[in-house]
This record gives sequence, structure tokens and C-alpha cells, in this order.
Amino acid sequence: MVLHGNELRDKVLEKYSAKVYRNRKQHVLSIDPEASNEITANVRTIPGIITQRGCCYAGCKGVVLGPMSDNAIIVHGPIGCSFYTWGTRRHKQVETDRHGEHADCYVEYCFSTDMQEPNIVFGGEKKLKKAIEECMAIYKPKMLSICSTCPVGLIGDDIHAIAKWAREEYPGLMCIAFSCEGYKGVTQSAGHHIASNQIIRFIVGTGDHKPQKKFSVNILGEYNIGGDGWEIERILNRCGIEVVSAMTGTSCYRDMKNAHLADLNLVQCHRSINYVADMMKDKYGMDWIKVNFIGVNATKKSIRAIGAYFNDPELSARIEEVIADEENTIADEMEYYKSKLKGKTAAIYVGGSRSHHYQLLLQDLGMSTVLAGYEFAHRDDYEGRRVIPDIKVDADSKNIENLKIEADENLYNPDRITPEHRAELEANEDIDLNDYQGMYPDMEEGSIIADDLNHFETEEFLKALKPDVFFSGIKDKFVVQKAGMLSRQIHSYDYQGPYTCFQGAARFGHDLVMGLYVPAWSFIKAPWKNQATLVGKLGGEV
Amino acid sequence: MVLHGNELRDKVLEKYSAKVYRNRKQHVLSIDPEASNEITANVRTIPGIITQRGCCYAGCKGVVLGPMSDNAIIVHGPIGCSFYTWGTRRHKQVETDRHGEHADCYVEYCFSTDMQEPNIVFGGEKKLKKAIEECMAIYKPKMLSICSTCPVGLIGDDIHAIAKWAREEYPGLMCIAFSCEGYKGVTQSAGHHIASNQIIRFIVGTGDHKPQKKFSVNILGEYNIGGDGWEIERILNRCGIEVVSAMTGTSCYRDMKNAHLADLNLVQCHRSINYVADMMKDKYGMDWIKVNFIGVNATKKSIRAIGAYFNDPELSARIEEVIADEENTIADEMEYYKSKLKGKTAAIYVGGSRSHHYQLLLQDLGMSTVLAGYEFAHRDDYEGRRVIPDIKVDADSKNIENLKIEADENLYNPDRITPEHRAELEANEDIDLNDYQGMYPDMEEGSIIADDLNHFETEEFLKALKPDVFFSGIKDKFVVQKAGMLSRQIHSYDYQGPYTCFQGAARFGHDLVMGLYVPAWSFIKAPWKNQATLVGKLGGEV
Amino acid sequence: MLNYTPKEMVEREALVINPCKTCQPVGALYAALGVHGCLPHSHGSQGCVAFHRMYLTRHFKDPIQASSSSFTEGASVFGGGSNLKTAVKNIFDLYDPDIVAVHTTCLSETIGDDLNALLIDITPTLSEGKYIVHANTPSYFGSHIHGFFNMVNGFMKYLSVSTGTSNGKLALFPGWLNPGDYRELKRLMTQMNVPFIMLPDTDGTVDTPTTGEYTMYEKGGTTIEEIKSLGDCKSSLGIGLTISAPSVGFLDKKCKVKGDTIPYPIGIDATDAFILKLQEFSAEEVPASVENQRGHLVDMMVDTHQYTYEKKVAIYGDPDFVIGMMALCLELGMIPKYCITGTPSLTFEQEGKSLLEKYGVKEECKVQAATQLNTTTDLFLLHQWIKNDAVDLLIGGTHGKHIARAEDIPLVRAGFDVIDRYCHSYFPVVGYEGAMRMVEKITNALMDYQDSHCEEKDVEMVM
Amino acid sequence: MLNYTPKEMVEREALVINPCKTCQPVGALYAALGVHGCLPHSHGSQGCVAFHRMYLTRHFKDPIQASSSSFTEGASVFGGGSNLKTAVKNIFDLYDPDIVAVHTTCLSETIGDDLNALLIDITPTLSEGKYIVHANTPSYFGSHIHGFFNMVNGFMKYLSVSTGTSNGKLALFPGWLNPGDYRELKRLMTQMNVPFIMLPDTDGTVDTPTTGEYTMYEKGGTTIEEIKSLGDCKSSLGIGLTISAPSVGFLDKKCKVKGDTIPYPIGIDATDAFILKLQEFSAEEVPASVENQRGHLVDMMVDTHQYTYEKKVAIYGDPDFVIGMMALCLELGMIPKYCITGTPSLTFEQEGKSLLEKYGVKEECKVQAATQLNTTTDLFLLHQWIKNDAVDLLIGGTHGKHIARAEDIPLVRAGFDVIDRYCHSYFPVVGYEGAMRMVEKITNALMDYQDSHCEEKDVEMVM
Repeated sequence: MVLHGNELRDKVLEKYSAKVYRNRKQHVLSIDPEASNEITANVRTIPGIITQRGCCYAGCKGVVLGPMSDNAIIVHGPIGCSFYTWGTRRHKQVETDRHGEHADCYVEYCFSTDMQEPNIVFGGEKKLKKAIEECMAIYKPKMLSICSTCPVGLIGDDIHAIAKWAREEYPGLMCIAFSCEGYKGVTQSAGHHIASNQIIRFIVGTGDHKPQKKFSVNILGEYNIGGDGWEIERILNRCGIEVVSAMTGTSCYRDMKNAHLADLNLVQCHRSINYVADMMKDKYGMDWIKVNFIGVNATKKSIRAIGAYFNDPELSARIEEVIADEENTIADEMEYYKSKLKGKTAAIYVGGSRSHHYQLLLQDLGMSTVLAGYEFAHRDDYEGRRVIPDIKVDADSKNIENLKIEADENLYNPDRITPEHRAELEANEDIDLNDYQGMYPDMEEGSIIADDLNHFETEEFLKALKPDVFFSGIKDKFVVQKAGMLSRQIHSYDYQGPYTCFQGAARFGHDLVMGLYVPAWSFIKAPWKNQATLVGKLGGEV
Repeated sequence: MVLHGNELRDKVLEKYSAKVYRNRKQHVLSIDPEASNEITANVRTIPGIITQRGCCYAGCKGVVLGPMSDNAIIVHGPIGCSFYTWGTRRHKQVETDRHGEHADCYVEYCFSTDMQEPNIVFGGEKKLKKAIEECMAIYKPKMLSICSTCPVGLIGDDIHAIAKWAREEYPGLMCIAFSCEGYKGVTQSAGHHIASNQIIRFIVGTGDHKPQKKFSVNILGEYNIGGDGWEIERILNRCGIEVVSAMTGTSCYRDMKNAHLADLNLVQCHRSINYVADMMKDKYGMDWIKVNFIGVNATKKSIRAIGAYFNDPELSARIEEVIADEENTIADEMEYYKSKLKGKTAAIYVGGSRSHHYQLLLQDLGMSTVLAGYEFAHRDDYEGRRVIPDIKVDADSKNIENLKIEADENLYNPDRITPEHRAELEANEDIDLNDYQGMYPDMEEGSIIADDLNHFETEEFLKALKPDVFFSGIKDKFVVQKAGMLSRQIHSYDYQGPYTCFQGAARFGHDLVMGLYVPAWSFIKAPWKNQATLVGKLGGEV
Repeated sequence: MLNYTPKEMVEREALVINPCKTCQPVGALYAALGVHGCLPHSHGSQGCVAFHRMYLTRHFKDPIQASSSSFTEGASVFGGGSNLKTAVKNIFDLYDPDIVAVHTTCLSETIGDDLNALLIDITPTLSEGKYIVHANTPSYFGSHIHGFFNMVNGFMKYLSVSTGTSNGKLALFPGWLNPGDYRELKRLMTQMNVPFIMLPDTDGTVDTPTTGEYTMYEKGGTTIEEIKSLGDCKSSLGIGLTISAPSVGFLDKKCKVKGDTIPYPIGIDATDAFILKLQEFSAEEVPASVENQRGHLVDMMVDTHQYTYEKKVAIYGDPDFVIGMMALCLELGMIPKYCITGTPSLTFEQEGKSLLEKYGVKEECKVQAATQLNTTTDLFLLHQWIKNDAVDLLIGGTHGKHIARAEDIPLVRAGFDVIDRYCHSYFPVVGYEGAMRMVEKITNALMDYQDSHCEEKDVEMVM
Repeated sequence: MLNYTPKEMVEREALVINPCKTCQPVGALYAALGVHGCLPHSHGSQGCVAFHRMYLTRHFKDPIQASSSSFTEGASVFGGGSNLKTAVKNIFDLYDPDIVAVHTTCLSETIGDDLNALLIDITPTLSEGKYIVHANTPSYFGSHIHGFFNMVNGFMKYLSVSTGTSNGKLALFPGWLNPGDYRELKRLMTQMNVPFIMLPDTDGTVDTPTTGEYTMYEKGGTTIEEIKSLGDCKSSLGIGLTISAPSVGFLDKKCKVKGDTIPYPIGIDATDAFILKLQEFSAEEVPASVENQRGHLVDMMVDTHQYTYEKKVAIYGDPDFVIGMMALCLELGMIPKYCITGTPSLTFEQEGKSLLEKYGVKEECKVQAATQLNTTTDLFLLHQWIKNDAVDLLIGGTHGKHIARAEDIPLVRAGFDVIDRYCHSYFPVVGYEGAMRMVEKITNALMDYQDSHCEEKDVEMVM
């Protein structure tokens, strides 16, 4: 009997001990339009359960700060944490020039204070200061970050005081400390918040380079994996829209300083970044809209929403031209990929927004998603922002600072569009102005949602649901492929990409067809495993 | 008992059957200043004896014609012979411009008519013509050679008529046929003659580009293995001497046409090329001197002889400056190599002059030569030109054409130096004017000379003489190295070089030290082969 | 590429840039993967094990499973004991390993969790035939190499016993190698007729065949019974002076099994030494098959020498690996111009200097290990050296690739980690077979470079 | 580099430029080197054997011995019979082989020497236990491939007999491979418990270990007794449709040993077919060791597919080798855009097209063998095709290196001849082991190219 929906959920979870079962059943559900579909998210993983989650440090240093090209990040702690985030998660970066100012690119460098036992026993502040001096002597960076790892918080090194010292010691240096010890919070999400808070506190609003084009935006929560962000910029530029800064994919300290001068924030990712959009709205009066550049239709919808926001006929016309041209370029390819992919199913388990976004791209390709889950989401990422007021903040999260934001006395400007136009936008169902409705609305009845999907559940759900492909990360990829099922890393794109916008969609289609149709799969079973053959021959021979 | 000299010779040869013994004892001798030391050379190898010799085709196409950069050589015959000479024997070449004329470089191309059975049965002329048409259509070469291989001579294709046809069909094309079937003569030497004859007949004397420098020479018998010729040219150019043409290493059809306009011929190789020097002396009145650019002292002697020939104080002064400078550059290196090589011994078996020339370079490095032999020499190459009148021409050689040369009515010029100066030169013992004294004078008493040294003798002599290194070709290299003795290919320089002149001598010293001192040799014997160790342990253990 | 690395040497004592090591726990995790039916467990925040699994998966392209105590801020303050207890219960409930191998992290070490005490509590709660062991692996001491041997010793500490009856076997501590290497070591021991117990052994656990079936505990790995029986071995042999000497010492101390440590059998001389040790154990003739392969290797070395002779090479990575490659390169007539490891090692520099002396290397070569006092022996330093005096070849893991591209130097990938190539972990670098493979790789790298970088007139058809 | 090769395609029917084959005699010589105690003998001018020894030595970097009838002009006119007689006497006197294997040349074929008749005269003069065999190998027909199987058949013609009593063995005709391949085939047959006689077998004759001793006849090679016993085999198996089918046919015709021919076991599918044939013979289970290695190969193929998928490759060389590599490349999802052989083959194009169909390749691919009528399927043609529509990779021997450099395309060297690299002949391309090796080489070549040719911003740390 093929189970599905909550029956399947129950069947899988019943193998747990009672205690674990009680926990996990709040994280796993089947979409039921009749029910509340309330999910538990952003709570601690049960010890011993093989989770794919990372830590606060990974979210802060690895995700948010890592991509900033001109940001020299010294990891204060023993060597490992710095080593593992070396080279970033394929947040592509490169040195750039803008406003006559050069931004170096340090992503090939891994900096650590490599704390040793005496530093743990007697404190590491002295070593950190020395490390900063050495870094300044060699690189003379304009921004220097200090990220602390687990022992630092425990032994009490005051990295914020050291950052302050450095700012004074090196005039012109933006030195910022991030207390992102791995044990904080329950996932990477805590790190995103810690990083974003400091960016808002120290960086945004300190520049004065006005955008040069009539329309300008920031792209929030786009990390330029495999060049995704560059592709989005290419499309927006074609439309005549300037990207002031990304946060943080394609960006750098130099540009992020001017982010408050853009007209509009586009929010590509979820919780940890729409929180930033909220802060910028409060502080600078900027609106934000939820966008998604993954998928052809999603991209079209997003660009048109931007057009609608700016409400400029010329811009809207140009947007339509760009859409027509880009779609035309990929039309034949997409048709071919669709013909190869139609009717196939997928499961997706990734950190944040991609578990939602890729469903739309898969739809473009004629595929459906039978299971989706987030690694470090909050309830609103599943259910939409309307549930935010109801979310209980537990002990693990309450120590993650929430900034108190007030309107900036000089820079606050809520009148970027007219109140009438804002009212129109709010009424427009195709535009999520300052809002996000979560993953649920795009999912079919009976499909499985699993928050913090662990190894055991992955194996069991995939055995039951038999999707054609499992999108996930490197830690579960090979488990799945050993079992004969394609798994593509949607964290790192398996070192391909970009997958955004039109051409990215086609590239994704290509890579998916490749993965599913590569001949290797047909050789998994040795031909002599067909026992009948052997017996037949044995019968004949002996 | 360690044998040497003729005792050793007899000991080695006595393993032969009587018939073979009678033959081989005429080819192998030990230098005895009291004896005539007459050797038999340039006669057929006994069937079944594993010789290292090649054939007439190899000498004509492989050695003489192969290096000419702008010469498109179509090998007329089945595919093999063309395939095996593809890419030349490391006669380095490159396209060049001179006198405003470009010379293409075809050495990366291998052209064959690839005769098939019907062409053997019904004749291959039609296919050859077609091949020439195809070659002309693609490459438009200025010179096109046709080289025939064994079956062509037997079936009677008239390649000379076809060459004539091509010269008429393609105005401006120098098309020359070479009847160099492999069975002609007894070694490559026959091919050298056949090639050289045609060069004298068709090419030399047809150009009119006068040398631009005051002093000019041709270098005959220098084939630019590993860039040897380029290094000689570099040195001569430093001295202010122009090289009009090499024959044939660094040269090309374009330059060879003007060879008769040079002042002097330098002869680097032996028999098959001093024959060319003789023809040019008869036809154009040019003197030649025997030179040797292998070895520091040999090079100095050779350049000084050139200076003496030209008898110009400014030139002689420049020559001394160049010698001093070049020697200075390599002094430290040579000293080091000498310290590593002093007292070591060598055996040399190569095609032509190198078996002699390299002895001088080895002397520079403190080494001596215990055995030397030529693969395709004539008696005079061992004994000196004075024996030429006594050489009997046997049936195998008498069909190799000897050109009848007469003085060219327009171009003959014997007065390049004064009769007085010629008399001085002839009296000068350091200068071999129009003469070569053979290998013997440079060899020590008791050292072994072996003409057409074969596999059996190689093994036996090396076992007995135990030289530190055997210089030879690729066919015997690995035989020798399996037995734990260094062997360096002096045909191809083991893909290194150049070894000429001063820097080349140092490079040779380097490569020899490398070969002798590389740690690999110390690992030939497995440590457990020291049986005592094992027995001792066994005794202790069991 | 690495555009901000200056040629001018800079003094550093605090800032490590582009390290040549990582932390202890991942070494412990890898060692535990070499035990059959074992689930490694990281006692710390869940980020650690996420990183370690990622790191090892990138290298092996194979599933790497491990669990975590999933510390939160509370556990970090009040101690992780209850997390561990919960974890162990859940692990045996859900994943049913035969054994759980716990290692600590800088987090649990800093708060001072007493694993010995915790395991005394936990062990009685396990079902019959189930085991739990631990190793202390503070990230702020040593490197992943220390984590590895600490975990090997952890297994022995809990399991190995001396019954008084010899099992007649050799206890082999092979150090940190790829599964292809472990296979080759076993093949050589089998050919030499030496009965053995090898700890650990990831052949069959991190290079599992793709068959359409996934199982959490694959066929490979040292069994618990074998680990127990280590105490009854006739003698022990450690390979890798830095990584295996502590285990030889531990087994001697605990079970009075005497042993010796030799360098990794990389290159001909070190492989000879390994074979001689095996022969000493078996007291039998070396079989023709081994001798024949050795002869093939010598043949290759003689034949290729001119492409390697005096070529300068920089080697970086784990101490025993670097020493092994250094020996192999010296045997090929190369000059190991710069040899570094980020792992503090008491023997590394002396081993390296002895090799340089043995081969009479005149050129000044740098052989440098990090120390506890100054850990800045890293790839930034190596790059600076190279900028000042270049080399012809790099040998090491993926993290040197930016140097390779920046300076246009060929890189032969070997050692740990190789995260930008595939297939490598299936093939050995140890033994004659491994040396043959390395000779091919090294000569091909140098010859490819010559072919692509020389002038057109110097392109050789025959080489 | 190859500056005068125009992009515009040119029609040719007479002029071969940069051939993709050589002549029969060298094939006969190589086959004869695979017989124990055999001295190959070339009946022709001494230049032939000089070239052939040079050619094979360049590939194997090992001694290659062969003698010659050393024709002069006289012999060419009056026939080479007396040269052969003298040669045979001298050979046995001096080099003492067990057997002499004579092949002809275009010279002796053109003058019409009757080797059958000559050997009837010579054979009675030989000492007890000494043999002489021959094969007609005219250079103006076919290629070195024809020379190879003609010599294999020559051995059987003179030696193989059917005694009426089966020896229970499989007669394996392995085609023209490297010693490393022959070793791998033997290893697989042994693992599959199949008793066999393999003709020829150059394992141990052209890859001899360096030990300080040189002997003319090394340990390897098919023995004369084995060749005799081929006639008593239970069945035969040829690998390589072009090269081995004639030998399967010959043995059937002469000794009524039935047999089958399958492609070279290059890649997984063809190796599976080989294993199934062996299983059919042994009627035993496939052992776990074989299955495990197959699983490793599958694992590599799954893991690396994105670096090979849809990559265009040009493959050139001997027909069965090209077909084998074509299959392997198709299994990796590659597009074998151009596949050529200079050897005329009746099956090549059909085999290639079947493979393209089997894998549903949509892209237009060229699969072309030379024919007797037009032999201009050569590397010049391949280069012209590439100039018009490029490929990502070349697979073949050394003679493609100029194309590789001219067009900046990586070249994976494999097949015959590889004269500008070392070590290759020790390692297999056949079997799962060989496929693993090729997967590594192919992916490394493509990934190295990506690493060195991509923009700096696109250099990936993890791949």
C-alpha cells in the first residue's frame, strides 16, 4: 500500500521513541487546506538525531559576512571553524571598481587566530589584537570583521571592545565584532540575525553615493551562489534598474554603505533577511517587496512587481521587452527540458527560501514537489508573516538580540511613492508589498512538509515517495545517490549555476536532465544480478 | 682476468660461428699505434644479426631531407616508412623570414601516398600525381620532394618523370624525386648520398641572395638535433660570421639555393657530407674545413680555424672575445661537472660523426672513451681521407650514383683566398683544410673500435668494459639500462640539448651528471636480496 | 588570484592565513569511520559535525554519518552531560550502531565536561554487545592528526585487552590514509603472509560501491573483536611517525605489545622498509609478485628521471604525508624546496632534514612544521616563499590550487583534503603501486606543463 | 602548430596526411613479442625492423629485440631465400630463441618470396624443440592491426593442434593491448575461475622490471606448449571485433574450437559483457571482489557525470580501441563527436553507429574508418573537422598532440602509440580497473582545463 499525506507521516515517525515522536510530529505535516497547518520550527534539534543543520557561526560568518568581497574576516577561535568556511559556499566574488573606489576581494583568504590552549586558559584578546595588526599590515582592508567561535564566548574575550580599539587605532577602518558562537540559537538563523544586526548598526547609512539611475533597488537575501546575483543584476540592468547593493551576495562594504539610498528593497530570501528589510523600512522608510528570481514565471512576476512599484510606463515597457527577449532566447531549450522532465517529482530540503523557490522553477519544467522542508526556517517562512505575532520565542532564541530601530532623523524618507500608489500596491494580489505569504500556498494538498528533516526521515520519506530527484546538500547527497536516486546540491548547485532568471532556469533544466538521464544510472545493477540468467545458464552448462 | 684490446675483441667474437667471426673481426679492432688499423666498413650486415642500422630511405628522407623546413616531402610507398619518419629525428625547425621571403615549416606533417595492393600491382604513378595535386592545393609549397620506398623501385614507377611533370605543371615549384628505396646500399649512408646529389643538382646555385656580412659560411652535416645548429649559428653570429645555409639542419630550400655564395664550407659531419663539400669545391671553387662544435676545446679550435681561414685581425679579435666570454659563462658549471665525472669512462656507438666528436667533449669533462663505433661510416671516417683511394667499392655501393662535377661556368670562383694564404693554411696543423683525419688519432691505444656494433657485441663489450655510460640510440638504450648501466641517446639527445659549443657542453655535462647520479640507480637491488639479512633473521626467529 | 599576497616576507605570530591543518574532532571522526558498525558522535554544538561531515564528504564523495550532542546555549553553560545521555539513547534507538565513538569539541572541552565520568554512567545502560568509547579532542591543541590518533587510542583504551594468549598477529596502525591506501597495505600484508589487525580501516566504509542500496554500516572497518584482540598481538607496527607513534606507545603501555614506527610507505625506500618489517615478522621470502612490482617501479624511476631531476617541488599537508612525498620526490631526484605542515610535530623537521642530508641536497630547502607557540606555518607563508623563489611543482591537497593558478605551477593533488577532484580515494599512494601511480602523475604534470608552456619549436613528439 | 591545416575542408583521395595507422609488419612484431622465448624476424630490408623496434621502444621504453633478413639490392632482385636461411642459422646460433616468428615486408612481398616453401626447407634444419613460424604481412594492405592478427594466426597455423582431448580451457585472443591490460584480463579470468590460454601476452616481455640483469627472453609470454594446446580448448573468445575475429575464425577452421568475439572490455558495459562470457564459461557466481570493483566504478561514474556529460570528444586510433573508448565515453554521457581509425575495418562504422543509437545521441557524430579505396581517414581530416566544430577533449595516442596544442584541447593519452609519456603501459584501460583509471584521467583532464581556462572569479575550490 502506498501511503501518503499524514498517514505516511505517521508511518515514518512511528519508528521513533515516544519522546522523539512527540517532538518530530510537530515538525512534519501534510498540507491540508482544511487544517491550520501550524508547524513547529526554529527550535532545537534533539541530541543524537542526525540533523543537517549547522550553527550560528555558519550563518553569520559563512552565509552573511562571507560573501562581502572587501571584508577581511578574522575568525577568533581554534582553527577548524575558519578552515571549514574558507572559500565561502560558492558565493562568487571578484574585485570591483565603483564610484572611483576599488573593492578588494578576500574570499580566497581564510584568517584565523588559531587559538591554542594557553589562549583558552589565559584569554585570547592579546592574540586577536596582534592578529588584527598583522592583517592590517598585509592587507590594509577597509572593513575587518571579527567572528567568535564557541570557546570565545565561554572564556569572555571582549571582541567588541577590541573592534572599537581597532576602529580607533586604524582611522578609516570599519572593524566590527560578531559574537556568533556556534552554540547560540538553534540553527544558522541565529547567525544571520547577529550579522544583519551589525550591518544595520554599523554599515548601512554611512555612505553618500546616490544611485545614478532613475530606479534603484537593493537585493536582500541573495547570496550569489554560482553567480545567481550577477544574473539578477544583469536582468535588472537591462530593464534600467540599478542595484545599489546586495545583501550580501554580490556586494561589498563599499556598496552596502549606500544601501539606504536605493528606492526599494527586493527581498529574495526569508526570515533572517525580511527582518533586515523591516529594519530599513523603520529606519529609512524604504518599502520592500518579496521577489523570487528562481523560475521563469516567478522572475516575470517579480520584475513586473518592481515595475508596478515604480509605476513608470517607460520602465514597464522596457520590462516587457526584456521579458519577451529573454524568454525567447530560452524557449526552445525549455521546451526540450520540459519534454524530458514533465511529470517527474522532486523533494527539496535546503536551508532557507530555496525549498520554496525551486518549487516554482520545477513547475515551469512540468514537475511537482512531493516533499519540502527548511533547515533553519521560522514558522512564518512556512505559514506566512501573518503568524509572526503568534510565534513563541523560546529560551534558545531569546538571547539573540533584536535591534530597537527608530527612524533616522536625517535619512528617513517614507515618501518614495505616493500614498495613493501604495494603496494600489497593497490591493494588488500579484505584489507582496512588505509581506511574504510563506511556502504553503504554493504546495499541493497532501504534500509533505518537514522542518529540520533528519537523516532517518530523509531515507524513509524518499523510500516511500520515490521522487525522481532529491534537492539537498552535500551531507545527504551521497546517501541518496547510493540508493540509486539523483540528488542535486541546491546549497552549492553542485558547482554549477547560475540558476536565476531566464537563462538560469534553462541552465537548471539542463543540469536536471543531465542528472536524470546520464547513462551511469543504468549500470547500477550488475547484469549477473539477474539471477534467472545465471540459473538458466547453469542449468544448461552443468 | 680483465681482458682488453685485441684479446678482449677475440674473446667476444669467438662466440660467433666461423663465418660470422671472419666477417666481424674485420669490423672490430683495438687501436694499435704500431699496426695499420685498417677496418672494414660500409659493407652489408649479416642477415639475422641484430644490427642497429637503418636503411637508405632513413638516410635520405629521415636525415637529409627531413630537416628542411619548407620542403613538403611525399613518401611514395606503403604507409609505414612515412609514419616512422614523422616529426623528424628532433631536427628542430620553425618557420622563418629572410630576404623578405617566408619559409613555411612542414615538419609536423607526414605525407604519404599510402600505396595499396592495386597500386603495387598496377603501378602507383597515378596516385602519386594525384597526391602531388592534393598537396599543392592545400600547402602550395615552394619545394616538394618525392621519396620512394622499397616496392616503388621494384614495380618501376618513374618518380623522376613525375617530378619533372610537377615542375612544369606548377611553375615556381622545385619538385625533386629521390630514389631512396630501403634496400639500396647497406646503410643510411646511401640515402645521404642520394639526397645530397639531388640537392647539388637541383638546388645549390639557383639563388642569388648574396650574404650580407663580410664573412659567410655554410655548415654542412649539421642537422640541428635538439637545436645544435641554432647554437652554432648563435656563436658564429656573435663572431660576426653569417651562416648562409646549413645542410640541412636549420635550413630550408630558400636558403640552400644561395649556399654557393658563401665564402667557406664548414663540415661538421663525415663521409656523406664531405662528399658534398668536395662537389661544391669542384663546382664553385669553395674551400671547406673540418670543424667540430661538440666540446669546448673542439669548438674553440674550430672557430679559430675559421678565423685563420679568413685571416682578418678584427675577426680574430672578436673570436677571442666570444671564446673568453662564453667560456667564462660556463666555467663554474664545467668545473662542477668535471668534479663529478672525472675518471669515468664511456662507450659510444652512433650513426656518424658523433662517435668521434663526443669523445672530445667527454675529454673536456675528464672522461675517456673505451669503445667507439659508427653505424654507417666509411673507412675514411675511421682512418682519415688519405685511405679513400684504397677503398674498394663493392656491389652494394656501386649503384649509388656518383655525380660528375665540373666547374660552373658562371659561378666557379677559386680565388676566395690568396694562394699564399692557402699554402699557409695547408701547413697549419690545427686546420684541416679540405681534409679529415678520421676518428683514430683521437683514440687511446687499446680502445675498441667496432663498426656496425650489433646487439650481441654491445652486451658482451659492455659487460667486459663496464663503462659508466653507453651513448647510443633508443633501440639499445633500454637493454643497457635494464642491466643497471646508464645509456643516453646520442641520436636524439634523449629529447634534451642543444649540446654544441660552450653552453651546450655545460648542458651535456649537466645531463650526464643527472643520469649517473640520479637516485633511482641505488634502488635497483631490493634490500632483501641481501640474503644474509634474511638468513640472519630467520635464524633468530625460527 | 590571491592578489594581495605580497612578495615581501611578513612576520606573523598570531594571524594564520590559509591554514595547512584543521581541528582535532574531524580526525577523530575519520578514525571512527574506520571501525565497523561505528557511529561517530561529536560532543558539542551541531555546527561542528555539520562542518566535519561536509569536509569528509567533499573529499570522499561518499556518505559520512555522524551524530551530535547538539549543544545549545544552555548546555554550554550547565554542561553537556544530559545532551550526551539523550543522544546515546536516541542513537541506539534509531541508528542501531554496534558502537558509538564520542569525541569532544572545543566547546565541551572549554566547559570541562568529564567524558570519562559520563561514559561510566552511560555504559551500563547499553544493550548487550553495544559499546561506547570516547576521546578527548580539544580543537585548540594540535590538529586533526592529533584527533585521529586520540580516537584510535580511545578505541584501544576502552576495548583492547591482553588475555595472555598471543593471536600471532601484527597490530598495524596505518595512520590517516585513503581507502585505496588501506587496501594496498592489506594487499601487501597478505602477499607477505603476515596476519594482521589494522586499526582503523576505512576500506569499504567511505568508498562504498554504488549498488542501488544504501546501508548505514557498510562491510568495511576494523571490527570490535579485532580491536579487543589488539592486546594479544605479537607485535605492533605504526606507520607515520607523527600520527602512529602514539598508538604504538599506547598499546605497549596498556597491553605490553611492543612495536615500532616507520614512515608512511610512500616511495620506494619507505616501502622497502615496510616490506622488511613485514618480512621480519613473517620470516618468509618476499614473493616474486612484490619483487616484480618493485622492479616495475624502479624501471619507471630510471626511465623518467630526466623529467624530474632537480625539479623543485613544494609539498604541503599532513606531516607524515609530507615526509612520505618528500622521500618519494628525493628518490626521483627532485628538490623538495618547501615542505610544510600546519600540524605541530616533534619529528617532522628532523625527519625532513635527515632526508635532505641522505640525498645530499645542496640547495637550501625549507622544512617547517607549525609549533604550539607559532602556528603560522600555513599556505600564505608557502605562497610567499614561492613568490620569492619559485618551484616547478606543487604536491598537496586542494587548498593549494589558488597558489597553483596564481603562479602557474602544476599541482599534483594528493593527501588530505582533495575536494575538487574525484576518484582519488580509490587509488593508493602507498606501496610500490602507489609510488608508480605518483611517478606517473608527477611526470605527467611536469611533461604536460612543458608541452603547453614551451615555445612551439620546442614541442617534442617523442619524450 | 600545424599552421597550414586549413579550416576549409579539402577532398583527398591519394594523399594521406598525418596517418592514423602504420604498416602490418610492426603488428606482427608486437604479436610475436607476446610469445615466450620468441625472436621476431623481419624478412626485408634492415630499415624496416629498425623503424619497428624504434616505434615499439618509444611506446614501451623497454628493450624490443628483432632480427632482419637485411636485404640488399641483390636480394631484392634475386629473392631473399638465402638471406632468410643465413639469418635463421645465425639467430639460433647467437640468440638461441625457442622460436623465430618471421613476418614479411612490402619488399619481400613485392618480389614474391614464398615463405611457406622457404620454411618447409628451413624447419628440418632446426634443433629439437626449436620452432619457426611465419605470417605474410604486406605493408600495402590493411594496417598494423592486420599484421598483428596475421601473426597470431601464423603461430596457430604452425603450432596449434587438436588432439581430441579437451584441456578445459578458454582460448582468449586479447587483441593489441598494453601489458597492464593483459595483466588485468588475466586477473579477471583468474578471479572468475576460468582456466585460459591467452595469445599473445606481452605481460613480462615488454614491461620487464629493472633489476640490474638483462635477459633477452624474459619470463612472460604465451608458451609454445600453450599455443599448441589452443587446439584443445573448450571454446575461444576474441576481444576486439576487428582484431580478434580472424583468430577466432582461424582456430575454429583449423581445430574446430568454436568461439565468439566481443568488443574490447573498455568501459562498464563491455566489461560486463566480458564477465558474462567468463561466467558462461565457468558457470560460477561472480565473486564479490569483482562486483565490488564494479560498484566503485559505478560510483565514480555517478559522481563525476556532470563534468563529462555532453562534453564532446574526438577519439582516434586502432578500431577496437576507438570503439571501446567510444563506449566508455558514451557511458559517461559524453558525445563522441569524431571517431576515426586509419585501419580499414568492416565492422568499425557499424559498431560505432550502433553505439550512437544505443545511447540516443542526437548530435551529428562522425565515425569513420579508412577503406582500401580511400585511406585518407587521418589526423589531418580529424583536425579539419575540429577546426570546423570543436571538441572538448581528445583521446588517443601521441600523434594527436599537435592538434591538442594547436586548438588548445586537452588530450588524454591512451591506445597506441604513446611515445611522449611514461608509465602508461603498466596500467590497464580494460576492465573495471581500467575504466576507473580512464574516468579519473578524463575527468581530471576536463577539470584541469576548467581550472586553468575559466575566469578567475569562476575558479572553484570545491568541485
